[in-house]
Amino acid sequence: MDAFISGLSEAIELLISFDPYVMNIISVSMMVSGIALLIAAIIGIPLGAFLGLTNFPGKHLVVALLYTGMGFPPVVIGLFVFILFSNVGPFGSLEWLYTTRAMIVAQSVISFPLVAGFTMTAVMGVNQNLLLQLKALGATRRQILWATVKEARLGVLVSVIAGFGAIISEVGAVMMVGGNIAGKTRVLTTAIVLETRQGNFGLAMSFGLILLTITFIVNFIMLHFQKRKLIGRD
Amino acid sequence: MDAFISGLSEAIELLISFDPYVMNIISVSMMVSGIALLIAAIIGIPLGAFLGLTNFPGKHLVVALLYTGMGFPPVVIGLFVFILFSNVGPFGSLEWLYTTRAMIVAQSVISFPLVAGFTMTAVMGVNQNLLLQLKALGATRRQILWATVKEARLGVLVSVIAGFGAIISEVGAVMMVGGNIAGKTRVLTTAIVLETRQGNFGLAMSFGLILLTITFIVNFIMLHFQKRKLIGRD
Amino acid sequence: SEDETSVLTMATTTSTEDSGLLDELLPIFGDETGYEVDVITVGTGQALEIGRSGDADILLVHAKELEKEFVNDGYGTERFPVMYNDFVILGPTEDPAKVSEANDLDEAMSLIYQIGKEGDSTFSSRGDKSGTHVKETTLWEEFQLDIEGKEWYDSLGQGMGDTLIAANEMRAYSISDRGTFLSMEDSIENLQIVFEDDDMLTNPYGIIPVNPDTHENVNYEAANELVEFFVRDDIQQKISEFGIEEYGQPLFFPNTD
Amino acid sequence: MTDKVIYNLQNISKTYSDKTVLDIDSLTIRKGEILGLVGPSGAGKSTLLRILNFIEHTDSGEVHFLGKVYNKDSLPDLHTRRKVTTVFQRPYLMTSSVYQNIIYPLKIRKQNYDSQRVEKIINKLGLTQLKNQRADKLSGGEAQRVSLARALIFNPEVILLDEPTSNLDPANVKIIEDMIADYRNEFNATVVMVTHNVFQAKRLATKVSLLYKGKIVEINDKDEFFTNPKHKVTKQFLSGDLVY
Amino acid sequence: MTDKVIYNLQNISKTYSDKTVLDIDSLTIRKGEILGLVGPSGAGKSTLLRILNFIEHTDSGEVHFLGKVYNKDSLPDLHTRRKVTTVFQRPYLMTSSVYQNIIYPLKIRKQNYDSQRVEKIINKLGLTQLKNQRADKLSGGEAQRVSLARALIFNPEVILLDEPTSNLDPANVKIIEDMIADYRNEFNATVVMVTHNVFQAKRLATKVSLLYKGKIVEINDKDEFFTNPKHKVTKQFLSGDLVY
Ligand SMILES: Nc1ncnc2c1ncn2[C@@H]1O[C@H](COP(=O)(O)OP(=O)(O)OP(=O)(O)O)[C@@H](O)[C@H]1O
Ligand SMILES: Nc1ncnc2c1ncn2[C@@H]1O[C@H](COP(=O)(O)OP(=O)(O)OP(=O)(O)O)[C@@H](O)[C@H]1O
Ligand SMILES: [Mg+2]
Ligand SMILES: [Mg+2]
Repeated sequence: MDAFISGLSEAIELLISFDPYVMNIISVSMMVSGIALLIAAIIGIPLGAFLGLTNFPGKHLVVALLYTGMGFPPVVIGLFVFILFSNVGPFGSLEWLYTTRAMIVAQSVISFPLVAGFTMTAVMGVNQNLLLQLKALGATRRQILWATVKEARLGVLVSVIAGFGAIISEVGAVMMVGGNIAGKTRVLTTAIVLETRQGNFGLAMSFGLILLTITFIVNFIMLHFQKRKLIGRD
Repeated sequence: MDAFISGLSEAIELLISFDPYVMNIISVSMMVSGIALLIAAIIGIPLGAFLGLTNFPGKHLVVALLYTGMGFPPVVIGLFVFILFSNVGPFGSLEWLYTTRAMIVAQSVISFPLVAGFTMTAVMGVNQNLLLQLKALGATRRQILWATVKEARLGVLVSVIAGFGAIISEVGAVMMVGGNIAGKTRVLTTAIVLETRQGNFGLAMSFGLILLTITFIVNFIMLHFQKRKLIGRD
Repeated sequence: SEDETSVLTMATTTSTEDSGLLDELLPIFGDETGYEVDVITVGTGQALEIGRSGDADILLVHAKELEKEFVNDGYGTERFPVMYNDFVILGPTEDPAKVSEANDLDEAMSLIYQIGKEGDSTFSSRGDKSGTHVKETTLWEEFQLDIEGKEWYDSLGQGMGDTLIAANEMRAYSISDRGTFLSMEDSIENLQIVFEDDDMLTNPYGIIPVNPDTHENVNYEAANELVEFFVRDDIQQKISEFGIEEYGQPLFFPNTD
Repeated sequence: MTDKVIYNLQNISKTYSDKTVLDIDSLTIRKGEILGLVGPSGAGKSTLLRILNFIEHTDSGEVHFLGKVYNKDSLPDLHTRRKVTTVFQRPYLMTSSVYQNIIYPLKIRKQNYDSQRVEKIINKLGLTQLKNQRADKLSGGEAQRVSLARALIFNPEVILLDEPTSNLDPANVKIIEDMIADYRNEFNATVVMVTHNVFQAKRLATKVSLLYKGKIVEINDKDEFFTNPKHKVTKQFLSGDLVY
Repeated sequence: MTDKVIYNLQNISKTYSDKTVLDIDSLTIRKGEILGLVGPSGAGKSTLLRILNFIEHTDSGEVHFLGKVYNKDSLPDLHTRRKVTTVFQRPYLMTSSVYQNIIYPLKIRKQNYDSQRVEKIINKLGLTQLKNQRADKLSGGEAQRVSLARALIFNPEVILLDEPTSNLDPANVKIIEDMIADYRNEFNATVVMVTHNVFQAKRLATKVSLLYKGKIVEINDKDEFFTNPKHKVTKQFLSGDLVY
């Protein structure tokens, strides 16, 4: 249990001292996960909403595939991205491997099915009369999509939260394609693994706590906009 | 690209040859994730539904915490469980560390917030009139919970799928508390990491493909029961 | 921002990185030459694979046979010996197999084998085809002990640090490089060295620049400078002193192979 | 008609975000009454029914129900609450079959039930053909009839009806009015019915009350209410001149 | 009244899982008509409106609309579809303010609009007080009025009304009937109105049609329909004896 206590005090110390090493790790984490999430959301939300609203033969299969994407092992995605961007891979000439760019690519791929899948579920849960109503009012496909996403906003928001949670806490893929290079591609999770491996459980815990604090604050801010909806069951 | 092709053919070969090493890894994976998911669902679904239906001061905070749990780094949970069950930890005498039991504990903790959080979201998305209707018909709290879960069943199912996806593909925590012992606690993801570390990218890919195939089949079966709902937007 | 040629990517194994040696030496190299070294820490096999695909400029690993093969296949220009440390055999503090009383390595390994067979203890192997694991496998073979499929033989498939943590928890026997053991000694209180100092237990580290003829993108110039840096007398001196302050003994020895 | 008091409301008020939608000084409902509740749109009629069914808290005041007192902090126990039910203005049917929806109240009461009686109610309401259909795909009037069947099935002592025939054609309206009257006579049940149809109130109610801006403006025996309205607002309402 | 044909339906049918709910040989609706659509619950009235609004595919047959032909594989383009709208039996209001709901059709048309006219409609329907309230918390009648305002706001050529006054009190009913009549007169718009209220059909419609079990049993000028019904079923319906 000591590890928790010492981890906690170490975490607080690290944070208030603005240790540049720690600050760099935090900022790389936020930057990589933030951009990746943005990419995943920009593609995933419209696509998920579209799938939620449309029927076509084989939809069942597409849905199962999308949900399977949620269980796509991040390490496999990491490996995949690694091979793509490796020197001998098709995109080797970009020299993105062991940079934050490759990490962003991997994390976008990881979070995308989560965002799209949960958005789809949320949209499917919206009252079916909305669709008829929107059509009757003369909305275009795009306007229907947007209005439905707005109605399902809590679910869509949670899809983004889930995507964020998955990538900010992910370690295998970023380790593989980022290389955990100190000062460049080291993020909170890879730092946790590094410290754990070296037996520094206290420091590992403190990085974990920092990570959780960040996630909590981000969630809290995101949910704030949904406060009314959240407690609106009156 | 070669790695993909060779990975695919290797995967098929491994599967059809019923290689006992591979079969053991698959069965440990399924057993651990299956039991963990069951535990998470039994606690998470009722709790999530309860939170979705009830208003209380500070609910906003509890919700943010739950969603933060979705982004709880698995390695930190692994570390946590490790410390609990280590020789010097409070449950050390159980000798669960480096057995599938510790893995089940860790995976239950990882999947629990996902199941509870998405169930909560799904239940909150149900038409608010349902609650009034159920009360007016004389349903008890428990009956209201159950009826609401039934109405939100697609969302609840997806919460279970999300939980399954998260733990079947997770590697950090099971590695840490299970130890990746060949024939005992080695699962698909830890096997992937092992092969990757050894530079056997093809074999790693093939384990990845096996994992995805399993996830896909499981999802497909689960979704089958929801087929009507899924394509029912007519 | 930064010039591409000023960055050098080195792939190495966890045991090297975790010892902290690189953190001490690489900044000096950076100050002297202006090169910045990105260290990628992976398994031995993966390090060699990264070298084969030209994703690293230089490798620092410890698997002599594999390294030679790497050079022979044309992926590396040459293997330069840098340093060595040694392996130690670890066991639980109560040492149920009485390995510490063994007279030679053969007897030590046999005692571990015996106690495992009796079901009174286990052995934690890295099981990841790393330098350490390859060495361990050679030893079992050398003394004709067949560990294939044995219940007491746990093949972990993990890094050195993780393997030691597991052995510590399971009160198992294991083999480790001295550096990793010393650096983790404080957090693995159940383990102690039960056998050491044998010629067969040396662990040589080599450094290999990736062949620019195979991968033209590699930073061969910088790689060569790093090689020259590592074999320089003052740096070899630093290697031999590294760890004395903290552990009372050196973790690595300068090497002329 | 017996004199037994079922409901007695005292100084009830209900406010939604600063807007007081209900403010009732006093209201008594007796056993066996059919109270017709009329009033313009937004007057608070549905809100009052929610309070009578104990599915919404009041902000202040007391509800005496079957001799016990409840206020904003206390609700009746399950057993008592199960004596009342509502047919909502927009009924919510669960995504199971029509039949499953109708017997739901019996199922949750773990009650042995007379399946012949169930069939009879289903039959009377013209739902026999729809029994095995999914309930969430029904037409407006079908949904309303299922909702009524679901309410009558478990013999509640008090039935609250929120415009139960608003989506129905004349023939169905007649059937339902007859069923309500019969049910009340057979079980000496108490009925509160919101309706916009003054004729319906005339046909069915024993007492009528006008709710206006959250207040009970007038309550009286049916005949008195229609032939001899006391209040100015009632007169306006009956002549169709009362707008909000 | 002009003679211009707006709708002409030929051999339309619609089946839900083996159950044919609509089967219309022929139906013509002309510009400026107010067609009252009556019929028992479940007859297919709402389904017909969905087809007239092109928000549901037919299974067979042709819909001629403004001179073009559409069938189960073809729907009008956006521009044409935007000439029609429906006020649904159970209106769906989005979780924004009442005002936002009402101007939504204008916003999605990216149309400059006369905000005075918006205010006028809101005013007439007695929604001024509710303008900034959340639309998903409205009472039944309030929701119905918002839905009507939202439909009238963008001057559709064809308005389909599905029991638009079912949840309203007499005074409101009158206001809305007047608005519908005025709107039709001002814009020479075409109106199809489902109603269970025979009096309402009498007051408002120019033509009346009886839908029964998915078929159009009779369609005629209002006066003829009520005073001189041709079909046996129509007679039964008008006397209140027609049950499914
Ligand atoms: N949850 C809520 N939040 C805010 N306002 C509400 C809520 N519920 C109802 N109201 C408002 O309270 C007033 C009364 O509503 P209620 O549903 O009781 O009216 P009603 O008399 O049933 O009207 P109608 O005949 O139109 O159904 C309305 O103005 C409505 O907008
Ligand atoms: N999506 C659907 N799936 C299956 N059956 C449906 C569906 N929609 C409507 N129906 C059925 O089609 C029939 C006609 O429905 P419709 O809503 O058109 O009736 P209606 O004439 O409007 O009745 P009401 O006056 O009760 O609203 C009903 O029996 C209904 O149960
Ligand atoms: Mg109401
Ligand atoms: Mg209808």
